[in-house]
Amino acid sequence: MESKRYKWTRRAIGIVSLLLVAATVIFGLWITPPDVVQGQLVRLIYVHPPVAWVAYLAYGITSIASTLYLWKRTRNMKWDLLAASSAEVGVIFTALTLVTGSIWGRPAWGVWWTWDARLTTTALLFVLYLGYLALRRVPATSHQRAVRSAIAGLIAFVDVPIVHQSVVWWRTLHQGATVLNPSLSPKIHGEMAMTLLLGFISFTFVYAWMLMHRYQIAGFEQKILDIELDQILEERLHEPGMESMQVELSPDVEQIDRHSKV
Amino acid sequence: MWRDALLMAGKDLRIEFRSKVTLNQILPFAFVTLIVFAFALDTSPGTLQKVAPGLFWLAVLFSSIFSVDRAVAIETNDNAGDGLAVYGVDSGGIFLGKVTSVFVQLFLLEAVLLVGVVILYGPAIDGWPLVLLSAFFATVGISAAGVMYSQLASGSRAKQTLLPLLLIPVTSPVLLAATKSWQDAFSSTASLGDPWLRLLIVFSVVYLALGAVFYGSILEA
Amino acid sequence: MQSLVSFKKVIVVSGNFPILTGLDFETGPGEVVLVKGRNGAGKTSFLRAVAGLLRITKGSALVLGVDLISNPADARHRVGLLGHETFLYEDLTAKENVTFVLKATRSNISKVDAALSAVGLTGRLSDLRVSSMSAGQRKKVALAALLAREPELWLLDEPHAALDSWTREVLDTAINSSVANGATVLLVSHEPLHGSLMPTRVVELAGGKVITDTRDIKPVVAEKVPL
Amino acid sequence: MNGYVEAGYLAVLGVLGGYSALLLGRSKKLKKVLLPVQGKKAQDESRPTE
Repeated sequence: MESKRYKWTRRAIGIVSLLLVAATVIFGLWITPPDVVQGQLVRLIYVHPPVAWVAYLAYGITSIASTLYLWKRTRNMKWDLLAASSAEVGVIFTALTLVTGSIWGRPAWGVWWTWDARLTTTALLFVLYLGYLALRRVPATSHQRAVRSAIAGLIAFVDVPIVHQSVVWWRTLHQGATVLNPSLSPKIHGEMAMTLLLGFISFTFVYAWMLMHRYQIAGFEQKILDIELDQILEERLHEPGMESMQVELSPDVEQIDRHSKV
Repeated sequence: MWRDALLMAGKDLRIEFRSKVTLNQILPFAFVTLIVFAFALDTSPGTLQKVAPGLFWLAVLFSSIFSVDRAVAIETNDNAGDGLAVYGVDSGGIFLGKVTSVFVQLFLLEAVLLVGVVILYGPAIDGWPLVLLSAFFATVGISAAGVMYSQLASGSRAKQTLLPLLLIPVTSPVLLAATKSWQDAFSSTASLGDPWLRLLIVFSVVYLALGAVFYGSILEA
Repeated sequence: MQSLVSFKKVIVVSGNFPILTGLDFETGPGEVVLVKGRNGAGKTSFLRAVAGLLRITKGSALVLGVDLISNPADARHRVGLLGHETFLYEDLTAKENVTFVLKATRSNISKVDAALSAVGLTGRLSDLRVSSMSAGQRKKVALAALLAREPELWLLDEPHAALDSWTREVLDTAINSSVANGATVLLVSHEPLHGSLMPTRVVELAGGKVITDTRDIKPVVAEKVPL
Repeated sequence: MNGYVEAGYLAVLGVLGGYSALLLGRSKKLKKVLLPVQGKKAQDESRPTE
C-alpha cells in the first residue's frame, strides 16, 4: 500500500527533523548569546523567519503542483493531492508565522500587530489559503475539485505580489519605511548566523516530513474512494435490472460524498 | 469569443433589466451600508469626509458579491449553463459577457451611490478624471475576479459564505487602491500618473486574462 | 455503416457513483432508438453523456465523428437535447429565448416565428415571459428552439411528458421528417408510443449499461415499461 | 528569559507537535480501514482506474 522506499525516506526525514529541531531549540535558547540591542528577544529570530520561509515554500509547491494539474500533458490526480497537502501544511506554518511575529512585535515595538507590508500580506495569505481549503471541502467529483482548487490556488499565489505591492505603497506613501526591516538586519554573530541557518534547515525538514505524511493520507483517502467505487461498480454490473439504483437519491452517494472531502 | 460575449452580455442585461434585482435590492442594500457606516463612525463632518472613499468602495465590494452571485445563478436556474454548453457558446465569451453585464450594473450603482456619498458625507471632489478612471478599472477588476470566484464557488451548498471568504481577500488590493486613488482625487492632489491607478489597471488586466483562460476549465470540470 | 454515435465500454463516474458502467452502443443515421429501462438505469445520463455534458471516465466515445474524451465540447452544438430541464431563462419571453438559442448556435434567426407557431405559441403567447408559463408551455418553447435548430442528433428525454396530444403529434411529425433527412433520434420514454412515431430499434438499459438491443422492429413494440 | 521568547518557542513546538500527532493518528486510522480491503483487491486485478 505504500512503497518501502517512501516509508523509510519519510521515517529518516522524520528522525532527522526531530534531531534538527531539538538542536535549533538548544542552540537558540541556551547556547547563543543574547543580542546587544535586542537582548533575549533575538532568540525568536531562529524560529520566526524560518517558519515564514516554509510557509512561502509550501505555497510555492502548491502553485507548481496546481499548474502541473491544470496543464493537460502532466495532468495527474497526484498533483492535486500534493497541492492540497502542501497548502494545508502551509496554512499551519502561516499561522505560526503570524503568531511568532506577533509575540516578537509586542516587546520589540510595543504592539501585537502593525500594518506593515509583510505582516498584512501574510495575514491575507493566511485567509486566501483558508479559502482554498474551504473550497476543497465543497462536494464535487475529484476532477472537478482538482480543477477548481488548482485555479484558486494559482490565483491566490498570483495575488500575493499584487497584495504586497499595494500594501507597500499604502504604508510608504503615507508613513515612512516599514518597521520590520531594521530589526531583520542586525549585526549577526557567527554562532547566531549558524543557528539561524540551522533553523531554516530544520523547519524545512519538518515541512518535508509533514508534506510526505499529509500526501500519503490524501493518497489513502483517494484509494478508499476508489475501492468503494469499484464495489459499487461491481454491484451495478452483477445485478442488472436491480431496483432502487436511483442515481440521485441513493444513500450510498451521500455516504461517499462525505468521504470525498479530503 | 467576442460575438458570444456580446450575446451573453445583452442577454444578462436584459434579464437584469426585467428582474430589477440590482435596482430593487442591491442598490438599497448599498445605501443602507452607507447609513450604518455613519452610525458606526463619528458623524462629525471631518471624519466622514476623510473616510468617504473607503466606505464607498467597501459598500461597492459588498454589493458586488450579490451581483456576481446573481450573474452565475442565472445559468444555474433550470440548468441553463448546460444549455449554453450544448449550444456551443465559447466559455471565454461567457466569462467576458458576464463580466460586462456585472460591470455595467456596478458602474451604474456606483454613479448613484456617489451622489449618496456626496450628500451624506459631504466630501469635495476635485479630480474627476481620476475618479472616473479609477472607478472604471476598479469595477472591471472586481467584476472579473467576482464572476470567476462566483463560478468557482457555485455548486457548493455553502456558497453564500464561501464566496465572500474567497472574494474579499482576493479583491482587497482593489479596495485599497481604489480608496487611495479616490482620496488623492478628493484632496486635489489628483494626477493621472497616480500609482494606485496603475495598480488598478494591473489588477483588472490580470484578472480578465486569468478569467478568459480558465473560465472554460471551471465550467467543464 | 457510418456511425453517428459510437460508445465502447463507456464508464461515467459522477460524485463517486458510477452512473454508466461500461456501456456499449452504436448507431448510424436515420434511426429512431427507443431507450428504456427502470428508474436509475442510466437513461438520462446516457443522453447527457452523448450530448457531451458528462465527463467520460473510461472507454471510448465518438459522437458525430468527434472524440468526446479529447474534445467534449466540439459535437455539442450539432446535438439537440430536450430533457427534464428546458434551459430557458425565466425573465425572457418565449420569443427571446428561442432567438437567443438560435443566435448562440449561429443558426438562422428568421425561423423563430415559424418554429413558435409550429408548436402553437403565436401572438401574445410568444411574448409572454417564461416565468409565467406552465410546464407544458415551457416545453413547447424548448421544442420550438429545437425545431428551428434542426440538429443532426436529437436526444429526447421524456419529450412527451407534459405535452398535449396535439403538440405530441407536432413533435412526432418533426422527428419523422428530420429522420427522413438522415438525422438520428435517441428517445427515452416511459410511455407507450402511439401515433406516427415508430422506433426502429429498442435499447434497454440496466445498471448503467445496455442489456438488450432489439433492431429492425417494424411492428409496434411500444409496450408499457414497468415503472 | 523574558516570557515572550518562551511563548514563541512553545507556540511553534506545540502547534507543530499537535499537527504531527494529528497526521499520525489519521494515517493510522486510514491504514486500519485499508488493510482488510487491500487483500480482497489483490484477487481481482481488473479494476478500472481513473
